[in-house]
This record gives sequence, structure tokens and C-alpha cells, in this order.
Amino acid sequence: DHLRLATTTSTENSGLLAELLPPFEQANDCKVDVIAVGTGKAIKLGENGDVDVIMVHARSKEDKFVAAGFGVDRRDVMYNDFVILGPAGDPADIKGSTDAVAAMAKIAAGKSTFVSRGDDSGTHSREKQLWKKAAVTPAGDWYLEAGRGMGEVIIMAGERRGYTLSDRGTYLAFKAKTELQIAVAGDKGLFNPYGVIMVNPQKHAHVKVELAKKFLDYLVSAPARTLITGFRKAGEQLFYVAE
Amino acid sequence: MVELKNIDLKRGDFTLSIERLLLQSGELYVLHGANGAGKSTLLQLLALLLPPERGELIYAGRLVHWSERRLRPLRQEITLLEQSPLLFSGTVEQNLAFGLKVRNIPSDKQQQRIERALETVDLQGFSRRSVKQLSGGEVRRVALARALVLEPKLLLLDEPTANLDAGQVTALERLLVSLPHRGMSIVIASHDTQQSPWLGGKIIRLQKGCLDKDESGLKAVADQQ
Amino acid sequence: MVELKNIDLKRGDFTLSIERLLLQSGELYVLHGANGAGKSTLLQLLALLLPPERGELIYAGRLVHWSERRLRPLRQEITLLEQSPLLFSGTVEQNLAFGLKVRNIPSDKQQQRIERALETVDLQGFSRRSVKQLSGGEVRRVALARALVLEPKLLLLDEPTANLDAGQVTALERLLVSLPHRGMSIVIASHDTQQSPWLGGKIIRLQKGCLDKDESGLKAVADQQ
Amino acid sequence: MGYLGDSLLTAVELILSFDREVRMTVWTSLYTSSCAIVLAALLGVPSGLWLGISRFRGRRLLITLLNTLMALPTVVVGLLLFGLLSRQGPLGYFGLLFTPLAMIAGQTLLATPIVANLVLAAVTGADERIINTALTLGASRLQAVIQLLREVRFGVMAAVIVGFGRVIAEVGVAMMLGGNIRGSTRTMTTAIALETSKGEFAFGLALGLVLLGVALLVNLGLNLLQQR
Amino acid sequence: MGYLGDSLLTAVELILSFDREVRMTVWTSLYTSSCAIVLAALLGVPSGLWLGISRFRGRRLLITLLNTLMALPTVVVGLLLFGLLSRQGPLGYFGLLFTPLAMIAGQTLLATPIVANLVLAAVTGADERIINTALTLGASRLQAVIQLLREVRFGVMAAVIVGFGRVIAEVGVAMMLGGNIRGSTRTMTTAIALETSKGEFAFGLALGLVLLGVALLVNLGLNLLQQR
Ligand SMILES: Nc1ncnc2c1ncn2[C@@H]1O[C@H](COP(=O)(O)OP(=O)(O)OP(=O)(O)O)[C@@H](O)[C@H]1O
Ligand SMILES: Nc1ncnc2c1ncn2[C@@H]1O[C@H](COP(=O)(O)OP(=O)(O)OP(=O)(O)O)[C@@H](O)[C@H]1O
Ligand SMILES: [Mg+2]
Ligand SMILES: [Mg+2]
Repeated sequence: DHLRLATTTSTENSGLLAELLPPFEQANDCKVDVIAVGTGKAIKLGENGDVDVIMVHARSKEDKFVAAGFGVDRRDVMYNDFVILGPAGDPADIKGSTDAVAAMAKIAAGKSTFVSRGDDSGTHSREKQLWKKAAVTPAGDWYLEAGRGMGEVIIMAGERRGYTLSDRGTYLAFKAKTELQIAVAGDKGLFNPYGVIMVNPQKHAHVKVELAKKFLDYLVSAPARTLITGFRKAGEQLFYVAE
Repeated sequence: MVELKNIDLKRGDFTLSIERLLLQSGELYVLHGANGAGKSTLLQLLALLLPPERGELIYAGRLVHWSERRLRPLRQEITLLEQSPLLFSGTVEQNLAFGLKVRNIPSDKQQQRIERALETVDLQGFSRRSVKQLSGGEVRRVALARALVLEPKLLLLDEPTANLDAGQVTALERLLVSLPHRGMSIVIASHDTQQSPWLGGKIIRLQKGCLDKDESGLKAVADQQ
Repeated sequence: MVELKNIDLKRGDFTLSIERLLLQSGELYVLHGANGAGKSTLLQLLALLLPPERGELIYAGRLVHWSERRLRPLRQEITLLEQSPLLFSGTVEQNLAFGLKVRNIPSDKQQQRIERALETVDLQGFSRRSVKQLSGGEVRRVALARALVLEPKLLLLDEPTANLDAGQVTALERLLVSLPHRGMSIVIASHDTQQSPWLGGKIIRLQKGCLDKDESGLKAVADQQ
Repeated sequence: MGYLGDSLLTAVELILSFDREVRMTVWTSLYTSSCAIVLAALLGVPSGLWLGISRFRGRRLLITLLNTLMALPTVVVGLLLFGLLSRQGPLGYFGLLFTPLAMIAGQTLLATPIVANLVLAAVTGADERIINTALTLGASRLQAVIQLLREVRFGVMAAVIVGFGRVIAEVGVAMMLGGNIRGSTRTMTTAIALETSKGEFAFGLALGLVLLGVALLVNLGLNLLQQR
Repeated sequence: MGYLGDSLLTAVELILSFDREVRMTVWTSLYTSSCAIVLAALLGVPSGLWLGISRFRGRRLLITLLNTLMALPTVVVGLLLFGLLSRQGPLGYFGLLFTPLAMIAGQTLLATPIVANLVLAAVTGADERIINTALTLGASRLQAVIQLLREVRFGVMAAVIVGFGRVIAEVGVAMMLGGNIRGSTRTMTTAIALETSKGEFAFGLALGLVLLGVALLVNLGLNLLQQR
């Protein structure tokens, strides 16, 4: 039996799912087909009923999705955190700060190059939120809207010696390919919760309710939590479970 | 065998108009006319390759309908050797086999007939030769053999002796004279005014797309009906 | 004008081997031989289009080097009318203009010469015609005009009378006889054994790729040197 | 970026290790592309032939439209078929989205205009006497057209090769309609895209080299076929 | 999915609104593709001609390699050039990455094998007498080859049209080397990819329709050029 899961590229690319899914697949004698796409598209796939479960990180969109009746049974699975990356020279002078909003304001004030995802992804939503809190409307030569995946944006920011907002997992994956370093991390406002939602079987009869339910249960079960917190990349823990 | 009535056929500025022409079975006709008189056009019409704008073509007593499905069985009885013939890429043998294959002739028979036809044009041993490796005269002889091998009821030859050497011309003339006895009708377009008396064929004269009524050859044709 | 020495030229199984041949300025030569004897091959060699495997070709006293850069000025003095000539797509005029353009002849002069050449082959008024709308004989006459318009020093004609009507043949023969007086050398490949005496040209006979030494025509050529 | 050298090494390793997952993606790529190009040839060759030999009003316009279809981006083909195949779409019932079949359909759509156009170009450049010569030798219209096809076989072969290159190299359709599902719809190109987005440039490039190797083998095969 | 119908409406709206951003992406697409296809023609036509008329050992192998290059995925071209143009790469000094120039380079690389191959196919199918006829009329080798090109112009035109379709429709190179930067390197295809990843299917498809409209205009232009 196949269960279709639409999730964001960052989740899949981190390598977590490759560790998290096999025990579930073995226990239930099924296969989880992972379709890794942008957040917006993942939600759209859920609305269409082309998948059974979605796992994304964009709380407001998730709530809308559930409220509109497209999804049911949302669960918090885990969270990771965002970091603000910057060039070694640190022209905006924000290195070491733990105040993300202030750092963003400084970047804007100094017109230091900032590369934005510009793709309505979870990361982009968070970035916009931070600009809003910093009371900045980003525009001008210094603000590049790339409209690409996280990894590519890190590369681009590196090439342009600019700042960007990234999830920690992707940064670790691209660390060797860029000169960028972590400038700001640890702010509560940079936490990034992942939710998992089952597509509403009342809207889409073919949704595999049983299996999907088991999957949701599994993700919040103790063994899954152990796997999530135990997952390491380059020696660093990437995901934390909600208490 | 073939009768044309009130035909009009346009090609650019040129018009072939034939009020009446009757070709009979087992006869040999020689089509004379200056360059651009319409000889090739007439032959293509007779080969059912060029539909006329107007007029009727009656083949073996039946009116010809210009629809692909109905033309095909008739075309299998008629073969035209074009003025500058095209050989299909491949070997000489493949070219000769083409017409036999589309007639579903068994392959051992094919082989026999191909050999015989190549002999007729004195090209024994050329069957495996690629058509790219032929001299000008050899190309024309292969094309001639490709037409002869089909043993059509109506054989249309557009200047068959061009590019042939003296020996070949004599051999061809001898062959052509013998074919009508086997019930084949032949129309030859030719410039060689010396040729026709020797061949003993009836002469059809074309001038600027029209039959030359005063010509004895045509009169004879018209009279016979 | 042109001298061949110990030439060997292979085409597939066929070899053209010529020990010695001398063609003189202002002379007309007629090349006789059966189909496949090597006439076209010899003409292509003389036109500097086919390099020999072995031997020397001496043109106007100088040894020919087979490198593109050196061949070009020589080729501008030589023109070959091929046995089945290819016309470039476009109009008759564009075909005649091609050789004049690559010689950088001013366009008013081009116009004059094109008109004169078309008159020579009796195709006045055909200049704007697309080459797709020509009869077989007309195609050959356009190709002939395309060669004549260049007024080459050495004119090579591969069976120029094939597909021409009687009037055209007479006109061409008259023209060909007159050209050598203007210092042009001409070599005509021809099957028409009747033609050569009339033309008064020297005869070169080819047989299976070799010159026929006993022929008076060749002897005459060989003796003169 | 030192990855240019690395990738060559990785490619060799990948091929030698004969990794099961790599084998699987190679197979999926080959399988879908082959099916797609066969279908595209079945659709495109007759269309191109027909456009090449028939004359009717509006023919030039139709040709221009066909030319335009070659500029169809893979993502657009993906979106179109997605709209049809998704559960909400008219063909949603069959659940074809994210299956190899969906990819084949999309790639066929992509390659057909290319094949048709190139066959048309080949026919346009062909000797005009071919059809009439075949007819006067007694061939049916169909047989004459088949002979025409044989005479322009270089052009037809080029059409198929270009089409094949297009579909085996494309990623948009495979991604949108296949979904890049590991072990089922992951092709070499979607795998390359995935590795690239993971930052595994050397590995992605290595997969690209493997893909080119596979394409080379296919072309060598077609080449042998052509020479016979 | 109602988006198939929506997208048509959106496309019309987009065109009518003459939105500045849409205009900008249309222009970037056209500009880079046109430059790329001109460069690809300058490289590909002579190569194809040369391969078509010369005979040497290893020619068939070279042709097969060229055929294989048509299976070059855009992502691979992107990765290769990325390795060269990035700051760490050998050409990093010039800072060409994420500029239209980088896109043009990548797209040229993509289209050149296609153009070369199709010109080669056209030349292979051409009448063998063309070159010799031109030579005996006094043309230089170059002039003869140019005449050959004129005789096979349908094939050459098809080559350019296929190549143009390939580059204006491709997204991988534009994405990797251009970077899809709004207002500078965003092309129609990268915009479509972006909208699609956002889940804005109707808008993406609408942009696709605009792209096809632009391609249609270009092809109508080429068509007029050809008929003269
Ligand atoms: N491209 C080629 N490759 C191999 N063999 C060839 C080629 N062209 C001609 N031949 C062969 O070379 C021989 C001489 O050919 P050539 O064309 O010179 O003869 P020709 O005297 O002009 O004959 P014709 O009177 O038929 O025109 C023929 O036997 C022919 O089969
Ligand atoms: N495809 C065509 N389109 C327009 N006009 C054509 C076409 N083919 C031939 N013509 C014209 O029709 C006329 C008759 O041509 P046709 O080929 O029948 O002459 P012909 O008697 O065979 O001449 P030839 O002795 O030169 O072969 C000529 O004036 C020619 O220019
Ligand atoms: Mg004729
Ligand atoms: Mg000859």
C-alpha cells in the first residue's frame, strides 16, 4: 500500500525522512511516497486530494487549510530554527546578535545586500514577518528577490556577499559551498514548527484514512520522537520535538 | 485503349488542350514536338499523374475518376519512364524490385524478371551496385529496366534514348518494335526525327500544347475511330 | 592548353587511366565512348572537380596543385555543363547570374550578358521564370546558357544535345563551331556519332577508361606536340 | 568550486558500484523516454508527412502553430496535464498523477511537435519526383509516402534523435507529473535536480554524466540501426 | 481543477493590463533567447555544414557525440557553467553569475548541438551536385558552401526554430545561472516555475500562454522572413 506525503523540499533534503519513514513502512507493510515541493504547492496538492498527508511549516497557511475544510487532524510534529546568514565581512555589523528583528532592521538601514526566497515558502513567510516587525518595507537594489529554493538562495547570497534567512538544515548542507556564516541564531522568533495534516477524507473519498491516521500517530509517538531528536547532520541536531 | 476528350491541363502559363486523341492497343506512337510543346505533360496525363482541369480520359472503355482509390489499379497497368528519371537510393536491384513488390509478385519470380530486365538493357551484374555509382547513361538504363520489368499494358517513355550510346539505342529500338506484338501500347516522346520512320510508329505531333491536326500521324489516329 | 600525364582516377571499380592527352587552345574536341567508358569522369577531371589518384595535369603550362586556394582561379577559366545539370532553386536569371556574381562583374554588364546568353539558347523572356516551371529541354538549355554566359577559356559539355529538339541542336552546333574561333577550347562528350564530322572537331575515343590509341583523332593530337 | 573534477570521479564510482537506486532511476528515465519518443514518432511522423505533402488553405498557419508548440515549456505541459490528471480534474478518477504513465503522456506532448516539424522539414527538402515515381511504378498512395519516408530517412532519424534528447533531458514534466518519488518515478533528471537542491553538486553532475553515457549508448544503437 | 479555464482569463488580463513586471520578464526571455539562438546559429550552422560536407576518420563517432549532446539536461549545463562562473571558479573574477550573460552562455551551449545536428541532417539530405555545380561556375569553396546553405534553407530554418523553441522554453539554465532575480534575470519560464511552486497554478499557466503568444509572434516573423 502506498501513502502519499507532500512535504517541503527542505524536510526531504535534510535526510530526516530517510530515517524516520522506514520503521513506519516496515511496521505497516506500506510505502510512503514522498513528493517534495514548495510549501504553496504542497498545500495545493492537499486541496486537490492528490496526496493523503501534507507536512509543511507555515502556520498561518496551515490554519487556513484546515479552516477551509481541506484538512483534518493537524498535529505539531517538531520544529527546527532559522538562522540569519551573512558574509564574513559582516557589513551590517549584526554578528553574534540574538535579536533577529533588530538585525533585519540594521541590514535594511545599511542597505546591505539581502537575498530573499521570494517564493511564498515557509521561510519567505517568516522573513516577511520579520520585516514587518522591524517596520521595514524591503525594496531597492540591495534587496534581491530570487524566487528559488533555499540552497540556491544561500549560494546566491554567498556569491553576492549578502545576507539571507535560512533554515539550519539547509545551511549545514551548503556550508561547504558558501562563505556565508551564521550571523544571528537562537531568537525564539526564529523557531520553525512543522505541522502534519491529513487531507479531509470527506472531501476526497480516496484518501487512505486508516493509514494516514496511523502515520500521524506514528509521527508523534515516542519512537519517532527519539529518531527526530537523535537525527544529526554534520554533528549538529537539526530538529526538536515540541514539549 | 486510351481516349482523351476535350482535355485542358494548365501548368503555369502553359496549357495543354487536346480536343480528341485515341491511342489503340498494341500500337507504337511517337510523340514529336519542340522543347516546351507539352510532350512530358501529355505523358504525365496519360500516366494518370496529372489530373486535367477539364475533359475526360477514357481508359479501356471506362471513364477515369481522379480519386486515389480508383486510380491505383489503372496505374498498375501504366508505367512512365520520366525524362529525367529518379532512382530510389539503394541498389539497382532494389529499384527494379520496387514495382514488383507493390504488385505482390513472389520473390523468386521477382528475381527472374529483374535479371531478364537487366539483360535487356545490357546491365547484367549491376544488380548489387549502388545507384550512386552509375554513369549518366547507366542511370537511364536502370530506370528503363525498372519500367520494362513491370510489363505494363501501356508504356510511356519520355525521350528514352537520351544519354544512351549508339549500341544501346539500336538495341532499345529493336526491343520497342517487338513489344507491341505482345499487346503492349507504347508512347515515346522523342526529338529524334530520324527515329520514327525506322520504328514504324504512328506520329503524334504537339505544338504549343495543341495537336497538329494536319499531321498524317494524327489523322491516321483520328480516322481509325 | 591542357595536358594530362600518367593519370589514374578511381571511381569504385572503375579506373580512368590516361597516359598522355594534350588539348590545344581554340580547338574543338569530341569525346566518344560507350556508356560507362569514363567520358563524364574525364570531363570532371578536366573541370578540376575530381582529383586524380596519380599523375599530372598541366593547365596553361603550369602544373595544377590540388589545393582549393590554387584551384579557384583556374576553375574560373573552365566551365563544365554536367550530364544531368542541377539548377539552383530560384529563377532562371538567378542561375545565370551566379557565375557572374562570383566573378564580381558589375550588375549592368551582368544583365547584358544574361540576356545575350538566353537569346543564344532561344529562351528570351524566361529570365523571371522559376526553374521549377521548366520542361526537360528548357532545363538543359538554361544550364547551357549558364555555362556560356561565363565565356570560359575551356568549355566542357557533357552530352549537350540530349533532350534538345532538332532546331535547338542545329543552333547549338552552329554556335559550337563558331566558339573556337574566339579562342575558346571546347570538349564535347557525345554519343551522336553523326555529329562530330559535321562539327569538324577532333575525335577522342574512350574505351573502358582508356584512350583508344589507334584512333586518328587522338593520333593527330599526340602528333602535334 | 572543485566539484567539476570530483563529479567525474563520482560518476565513475557510481557506474562501477552499479548502485541499485541509480540503476532504478536510469531505468525509469530510459523507460519513460523511450515510450514517449515511440508515441511521439507514431503521432509526429504522420503529421509531419501529411503537412509536407498536402497543400491546403491555412497550411502555412498550421505550420507556424506547430513551430510555436516547440516553445512549449515543460512546466506548462506539466501544468496542463496536472489540471487534467489531478483528482479534481476531468481524468482524476484514474489516479494517474505521479505515475510513469503521466510522465510519458507529458513527454509525448513535448516531443510530438518537434518530430512533426523536423519530418516536415525533411519532406520539404526532398526531391519532388519521389511520390510520382513510386505511383507510376504501381505503388498505392500509402506505399509512395512510405518510400518518400525511406528517402528522407536521415531527416526522420534526426527528428527522432532530437526528440529523444528533448525528453530524456527534460525535468519539468517528470517533476510535476511524476513527482520525483524515490523508487517509482525518480528519473535521472529529477534526481539531478534533487541532488542539486541538496547542494550535492558533484553527485548531481555525476548523475548528469551517467545520463549522457546512457544517451551515448542509445545514440550508438540508433547509429548502427541507421547504417544497416 | 478549475484553473485551466481561469488561466485563460488571467492570461488575457495579463496581456491587457500590460503589467510592468510581466513586460520585463517577457523582455528578458526574448532578449536572452534571441542572443543565445543567434550565437548558437553562428556556432552550429558552420559546424553542421562542415560535418555534412567533409569526410574523415571518426566522423560518424563525432556525429554520434553531437547527437548525445542534445540529451544534455539543462541542469547539467547549469551546473557546469556554475562551476566556471562562481566566485570560486576559474572565471569567478568577472562576476558573471546571476546575470543575463550567464544565461545566454548556458542557452547557447544548449542550442548549438541542436542547430548543428539539424543543419547536418539537412546537408546530408541535399543534392550532391550542388557544391560541384557552384565550383564549376567559378565559386570559391566558401561561396559554394553558402550556395548549399541557400538550397537547404528550409532545413536550416527548422534548425533555428527548434533551437529557439528549446531556449525560450528551457528553465534549468535560466534558473541556475540567472537566479530568477525579480526585475533582472526573471524570465517567463522561471516565473512560471516560481508561480507553480507557490501553488499559483492558474497564474503560472497564464504566463505560459503569454510565452506561447510571444513564441507565435516570433515564428510568424520568421515565417515572413522565409517567404521572401
Ligand atoms: N560516384 C561513382 N562511384 C563509383 N563509380 C562510379 C561513380 N560514378 C561513375 N562510376 C562508374 O564509373 C564508370 C564511368 O562513369 P562515367 O560517368 O565517367 O561514364 P560515361 O562515359 O560518362 O558514361 P555515360 O555515357 O553513361 O554518361 C561507370 O562504369 C560508372 O559505373
Ligand atoms: N511544374 C510546372 N509549372 C509550370 N509550368 C511548367 C511546369 N512544368 C512544365 N511547365 C511548362 O509547360 C510547358 C510544357 O512542358 P513539358 O515538360 O510538357 O514540355 P516538353 O514538350 O516535354 O518539352 P521538352 O522537350 O523540353 O521536354 C513548358 O513551357 C514548361 O515551361
Ligand atoms: Mg519533356
Ligand atoms: Mg556520362
